[in-house]
Amino acid sequence: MRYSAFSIVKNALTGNVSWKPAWRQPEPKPFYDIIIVGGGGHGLATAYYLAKEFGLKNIAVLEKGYLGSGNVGRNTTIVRSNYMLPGNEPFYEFSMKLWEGMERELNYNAMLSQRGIISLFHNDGQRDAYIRRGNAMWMEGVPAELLDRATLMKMLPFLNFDHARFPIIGGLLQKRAGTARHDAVAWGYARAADRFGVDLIQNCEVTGIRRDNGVVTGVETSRGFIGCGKLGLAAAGNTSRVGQMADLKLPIESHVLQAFVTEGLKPAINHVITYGAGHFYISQSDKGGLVFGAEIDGYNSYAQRGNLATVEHVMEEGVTMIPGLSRVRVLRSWGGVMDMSMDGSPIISHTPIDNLYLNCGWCYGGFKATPASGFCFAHLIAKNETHPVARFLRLDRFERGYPIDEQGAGPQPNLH
Amino acid sequence: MTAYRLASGGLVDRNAPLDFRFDGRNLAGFSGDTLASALLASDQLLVGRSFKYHRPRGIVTAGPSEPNALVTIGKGANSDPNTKATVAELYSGLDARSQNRFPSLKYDVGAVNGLLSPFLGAGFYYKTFMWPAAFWEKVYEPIIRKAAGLGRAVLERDPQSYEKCWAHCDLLVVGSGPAGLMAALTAGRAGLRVILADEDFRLGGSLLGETVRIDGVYAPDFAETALSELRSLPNVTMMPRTTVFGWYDDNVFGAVERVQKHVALPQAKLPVERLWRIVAKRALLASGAEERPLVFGGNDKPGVMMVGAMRTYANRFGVAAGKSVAIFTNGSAGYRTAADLVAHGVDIAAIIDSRADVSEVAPDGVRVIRSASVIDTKGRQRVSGAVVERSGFEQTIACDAIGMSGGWNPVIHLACQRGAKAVWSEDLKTFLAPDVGNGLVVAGAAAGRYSLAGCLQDGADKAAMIVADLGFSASAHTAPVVDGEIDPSFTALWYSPGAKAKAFVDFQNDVHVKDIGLALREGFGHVEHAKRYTTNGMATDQGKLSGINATGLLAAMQGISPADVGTTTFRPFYTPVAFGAMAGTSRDEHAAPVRKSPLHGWAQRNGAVFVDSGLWYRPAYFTQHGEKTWRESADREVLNIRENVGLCDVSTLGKIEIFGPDAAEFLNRLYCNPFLKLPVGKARYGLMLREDGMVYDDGTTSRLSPEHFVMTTTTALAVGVMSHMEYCAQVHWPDLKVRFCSSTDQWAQMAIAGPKARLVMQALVEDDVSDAAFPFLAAGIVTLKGGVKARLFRISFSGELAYELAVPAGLGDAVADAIMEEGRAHGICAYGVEALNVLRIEKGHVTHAEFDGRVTPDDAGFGRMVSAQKPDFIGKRLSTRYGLTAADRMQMVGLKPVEADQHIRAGAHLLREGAKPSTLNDQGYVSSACFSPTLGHAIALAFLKSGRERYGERIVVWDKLAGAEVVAEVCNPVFVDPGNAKLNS
Amino acid sequence: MTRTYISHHPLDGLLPLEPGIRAVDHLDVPRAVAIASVMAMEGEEASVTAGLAASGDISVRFAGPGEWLALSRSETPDSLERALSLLLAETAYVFEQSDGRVVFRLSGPNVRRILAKGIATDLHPGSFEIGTSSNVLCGHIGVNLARTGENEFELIAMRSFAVALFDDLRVMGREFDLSAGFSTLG
Amino acid sequence: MASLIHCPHCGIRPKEEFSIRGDASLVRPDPAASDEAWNDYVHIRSNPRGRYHEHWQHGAGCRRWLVVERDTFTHEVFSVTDAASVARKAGR
Repeated sequence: MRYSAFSIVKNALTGNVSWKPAWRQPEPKPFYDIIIVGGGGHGLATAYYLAKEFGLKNIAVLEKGYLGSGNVGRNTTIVRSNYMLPGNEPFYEFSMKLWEGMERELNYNAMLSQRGIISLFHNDGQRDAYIRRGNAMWMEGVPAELLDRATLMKMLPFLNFDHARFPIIGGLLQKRAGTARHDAVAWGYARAADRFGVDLIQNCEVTGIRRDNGVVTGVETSRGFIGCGKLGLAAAGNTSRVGQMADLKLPIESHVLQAFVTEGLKPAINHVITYGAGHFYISQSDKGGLVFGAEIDGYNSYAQRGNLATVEHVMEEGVTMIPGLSRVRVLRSWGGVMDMSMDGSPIISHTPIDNLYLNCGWCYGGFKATPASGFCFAHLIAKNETHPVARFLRLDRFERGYPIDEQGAGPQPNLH
Repeated sequence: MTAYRLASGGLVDRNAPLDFRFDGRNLAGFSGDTLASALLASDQLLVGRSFKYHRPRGIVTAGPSEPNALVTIGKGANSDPNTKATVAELYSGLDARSQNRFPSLKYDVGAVNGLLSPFLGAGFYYKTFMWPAAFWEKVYEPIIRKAAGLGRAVLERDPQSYEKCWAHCDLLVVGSGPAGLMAALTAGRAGLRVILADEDFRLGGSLLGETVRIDGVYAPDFAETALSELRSLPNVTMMPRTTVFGWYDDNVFGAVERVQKHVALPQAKLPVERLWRIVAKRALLASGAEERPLVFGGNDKPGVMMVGAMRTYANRFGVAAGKSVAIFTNGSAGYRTAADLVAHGVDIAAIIDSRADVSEVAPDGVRVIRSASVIDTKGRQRVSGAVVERSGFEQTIACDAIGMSGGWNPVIHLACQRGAKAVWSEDLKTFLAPDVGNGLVVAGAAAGRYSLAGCLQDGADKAAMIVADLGFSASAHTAPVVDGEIDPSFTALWYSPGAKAKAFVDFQNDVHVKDIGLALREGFGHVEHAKRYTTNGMATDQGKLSGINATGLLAAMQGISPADVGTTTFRPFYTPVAFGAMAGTSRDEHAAPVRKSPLHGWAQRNGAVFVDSGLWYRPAYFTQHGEKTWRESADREVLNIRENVGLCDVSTLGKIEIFGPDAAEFLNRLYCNPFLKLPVGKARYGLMLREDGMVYDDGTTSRLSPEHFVMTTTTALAVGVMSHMEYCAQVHWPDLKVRFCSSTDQWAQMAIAGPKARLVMQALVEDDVSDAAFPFLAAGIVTLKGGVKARLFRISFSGELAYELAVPAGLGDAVADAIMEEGRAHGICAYGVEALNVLRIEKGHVTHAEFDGRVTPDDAGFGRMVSAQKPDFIGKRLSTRYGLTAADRMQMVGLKPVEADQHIRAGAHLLREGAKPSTLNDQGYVSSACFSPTLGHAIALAFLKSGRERYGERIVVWDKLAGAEVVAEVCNPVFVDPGNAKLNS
Repeated sequence: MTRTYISHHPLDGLLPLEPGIRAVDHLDVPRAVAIASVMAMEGEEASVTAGLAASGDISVRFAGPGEWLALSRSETPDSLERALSLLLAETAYVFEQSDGRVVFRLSGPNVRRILAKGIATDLHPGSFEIGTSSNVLCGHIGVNLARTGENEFELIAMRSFAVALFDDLRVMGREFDLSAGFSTLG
Repeated sequence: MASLIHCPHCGIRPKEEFSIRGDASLVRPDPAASDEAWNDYVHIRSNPRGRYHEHWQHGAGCRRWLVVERDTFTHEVFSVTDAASVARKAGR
């Protein structure tokens, strides 16, 4: 059923009883040409593009829980392409462009809202780094603007200009950045993939990867063995566990990142704003909740919950950046398990096993990458060759000495 | 009039009237009221508007699960939006305003959404607003955003203060109702350190609204007796107004104490809220049970209320919810409330019972309609009747309030915050907390023990177990005897069929039964999908009332057990917590501690303008008379140092003392260049790599004796380097005999640089500091004239003849003053980090602007420093990776504009002349840039692909952000004194 | 020319030179305490512990395994360093830190409640006995904390943090009208 | 674990006093070890869901590096040991 204003009116007048399921609930078939492990945003997008862009059929997505139950359903919904390094920026800009056409393509409103991201800086060194980054964006054709303090005082008068421990001296603005309704992205891709015949199989946990003569022949699952011609892993925080089933050696640690939402408030903050003297960032959703977060908790964890010290630290930074947040009440905190890579950048790559493909290392920034991740991973699986914008995101870049280290923090995941 | 204050009764102090305002109206209540009870007593039934349809809403509960009665309390920067009137303690002068309405609560234009509701069903927005593309952000989204949210955040600086505190106890009891009180008493009497926390301003929990007798006394009096005993125990701490919002690892609980939220004028010396981190050996969750709403047509009108809330308002606050009350129940609770209301003189219009077999006895003369349900309610902004259906026959019962009771849900939120899944109990028709280990034990109604006697007993028993577990002994006790209790049973009723109006599940978010059905129909039947698709349970009450009914409905609609549907995930916070409380005193200038150099005072006296540098403040430049810009000051300072001499505070650089017979070996492994044979009395520049071969930090290290070195680090990485060294020593090489001690704070360290530096130094120092006696890279202990021992180093960041002098920090000010005095004749000036930065760029010296974590020693021109001989050092092996040695790596070069008056900015990128800007064509970037007063034009350090082969090439410095393109010549990065003549003079 | 250099305390100008009104809870700041870091050589931890214990009027604070701060109110920085170097020759490295550290003494009936606003460690007398010392975090600032009496604690902070810690302690103590002044004992 | 660590030298302390550096089961290879061994040491992580050894430094306390043995899913801590003593036992 195609969604439109007409379909809404028509259904409303007939009691809304004719809406059809957004996707089928198929039983797994014995064999698929391609299986994608992980029914989150990236896995669903991969399946969609495999079918839509590369015309492939007989595809399944296996999800151990419900669709979108991983990080696509618990993030801070930010979409941006303001990266500095040539290994990243073209990829994220490709993603940004896909975002801009995604909703009509999927016939699903994911409420992409290009309200702009402002990254604040607080000293000359940070300013220089942001200038470098802004110019790197322009090199890729991505508009960026440097805002001075006076401009910020007009645009964001609620920031702490008078009593800041670390004064705000300016900011880098990417106007096309913004937010999207995270669950809807997963649902939109799921529905669109389903319409192309992709089997979305929920409650189907992969427990083993069967190999024969060095190639993958299928997966053991909680719903039995399912054979496949090619296998793509898009398991985010569980990448290491799934990878281990194929003896992959991975540069990944799983870390917990907390995020928060406040009670619903009348709109007051129109941009995504990031704090340069810490990791805090905030935006306001279309429902009115202020959505915010900061750094990872710092230790390896598979628990989707965080610690109080980090919660306090995040809110200290919040009040320091925007003093008027002091009386805003925080409704809920949650934790997602991040697949932190050793350089803070993602991996879309071949593996040592010919028909096994890997998509991981999204750290705390996987949401914005969803469309490009799916597209490039589909490209890799379908054509067995890397998409040009993802050509640096190789698994072997670490041993070859080509890290993509935006933070310059080195091979220690909790510093990225 | 509907609701009113009863003539007598309740725990409010009728001798202490309090004035307050609601939407500009002056009203009055009593001390002991909540805002909700006072509003109700003033017959203010309409208190808010719902989120989506702007429906008129009234008070539903008497506690923290309230979905409707949200108001903004306070004015301007003191306003608290979305405050639940049901937990807001009334105080004189309280000023409350309703929310989400325009122009007024009574006439709200947003209510038109209700008419459009068929089009605005669950998830409607995902299906539309996509055409035309530009319309979402320009038209649709602004409309949606305008409708967003409930209260308004003013985003002004909060004038009040907050703080944080730690507490430790053997047993934390959460909740001071019957179970909690008995637990605290049992543990307190046994000598445990007990904390009893309750979100209410008055301790006693449900006992405060009870009418039964316990051990022969009225329940509230029983509570008071227990509380006074607890108050007399020195090992028991009582924490009223304290909400335990989170259970974290290792039995640490987060709690917020509302210290001064109930006063009009807070005292300055106390915070308004205080965050507690409670470290509890054990905890007992006695949070009681929440009454479950019934889902029936028209169940959201003002005047429809939980029967338990009606009972609380009557018994505890002396307020009747209506004059003629209809009660819709599926269990005994409705009868208990009916009895209490009748005792208070309230008329019961009818009891509508969904069950056929009923053992409860209604009060005399009250009509009971069995096997019946309410299918609609009459009235607009207050309820005027209930439409009751029984066996296909409808009748309207006139009433001015409807009490509803759908049974009980134990409040298990905290117990399920750490991953435990709630377990369905078929017996109790509700979800219970599973066993979550002995750190947290659930007791009383929170554990499904609904009878008062059961709660009292359970609290005492479970505390006694904990007492014994912790090695204390509990004294024997007999359980209190309860008179007149009723059996708290009910029959689950997820949905009252035949609704003739919307039957709401989530009141605040306007989710009704059909929305849940639609979600299921569209494939969003998983409880998490249903929540996310319909927004059920996502409002400020986080589904405290709606969650269980959504689960029940999803189960009923699919013909499965609620056990197979489960609940959504419980996460902190149990109730919302203000940013302010979580931030405590760490805000504004106190967001991070300030570190002050021992020369801070000296710098201030000399006109310094400071800049923050990590936690430190450092002088950026020193203003002299007539200077209007930082450039004027910095240029003067630079020229003066090149020509005369200057003094700079370098105390903030990290200093680490290294002791031990293996100190030299340790440094040799730590640095990429050799240190084993550094002679005593010598300093050496050292480059420290990360294990991946990239530069980590640099600095000089001096050997003061065979087994004693002192290392300097950059200001930024002082803490990190120390930690890295400890890691290497303790984890990699525990066999090395070496000890470290940070001495950053011990020394006031000063750089004295410039051609006349020696003249100044010699005037102060007894020892010979001539080039022969104290050449470049000399290091040692000297004596200042007057007898002070100091450390002296012949090192230079500026490229000039320079010394660094370190004296005990307390003497720093005095020594710096003396240097300025001795230097006056030689034209000395104080200089700051701006001048220092220019001086080092002129000399081609690097900082973290160059060493940004992606740079190898060779990239920065230090390739030859890296020892090929040493068998091992941190970073050696991975330095040889292909990518780190590739010929096209970016290498550090100098840049000077071809036209001398042109400006270069750090962060600009580099392009070949004529090349089109693109990521592929990007040749590198400018890491540092300045105007060189020495040379009279701009200079820059940059990283350029294969840069060292490209000296003399013209390159475009591309700064699109500034709209600037400058042609520059690539050159050697050392602009001043490449032969080091000045350095060695 | 021979010069005399006058030493400054980091709280000079923030605290009155003359003692003012002393509340029941008081923050006392001695102007000069001789302090040295003592680091045991490999295998000498026990003998250093014993040596320090026998040293008479030198107070010893635990900093880490084999590492201590030694304090003296009677010795000068130089004499303390000399005394320790003699006492611990061949068993420990001694580094004089008197200018690098600042001592704060808190006393009064509410000190535990004041310290609980910054320090996570359980200071119940049963858990943190008189004579106990340890490095802890007070708010965001690292200090060495010692219990010197039932209701008396000493905090030793790095000099650069002294003003920040002083500000924090004042805020922590305002509920109890904490007074503060330089030590009258020196 | 995420709230409190029982430091073997200082007692029970809050997380805020510590910094964390990752997998403690990795041992820095011999200088002569293979490229693969070195790459594995610096870049490859077993990242188990379950029992795990992790390096924590008690930076605001005794400044010792500790090996915290814990569960990455339940956050239960099994042991906390001084890293140098672990290293010595392992013959480093």
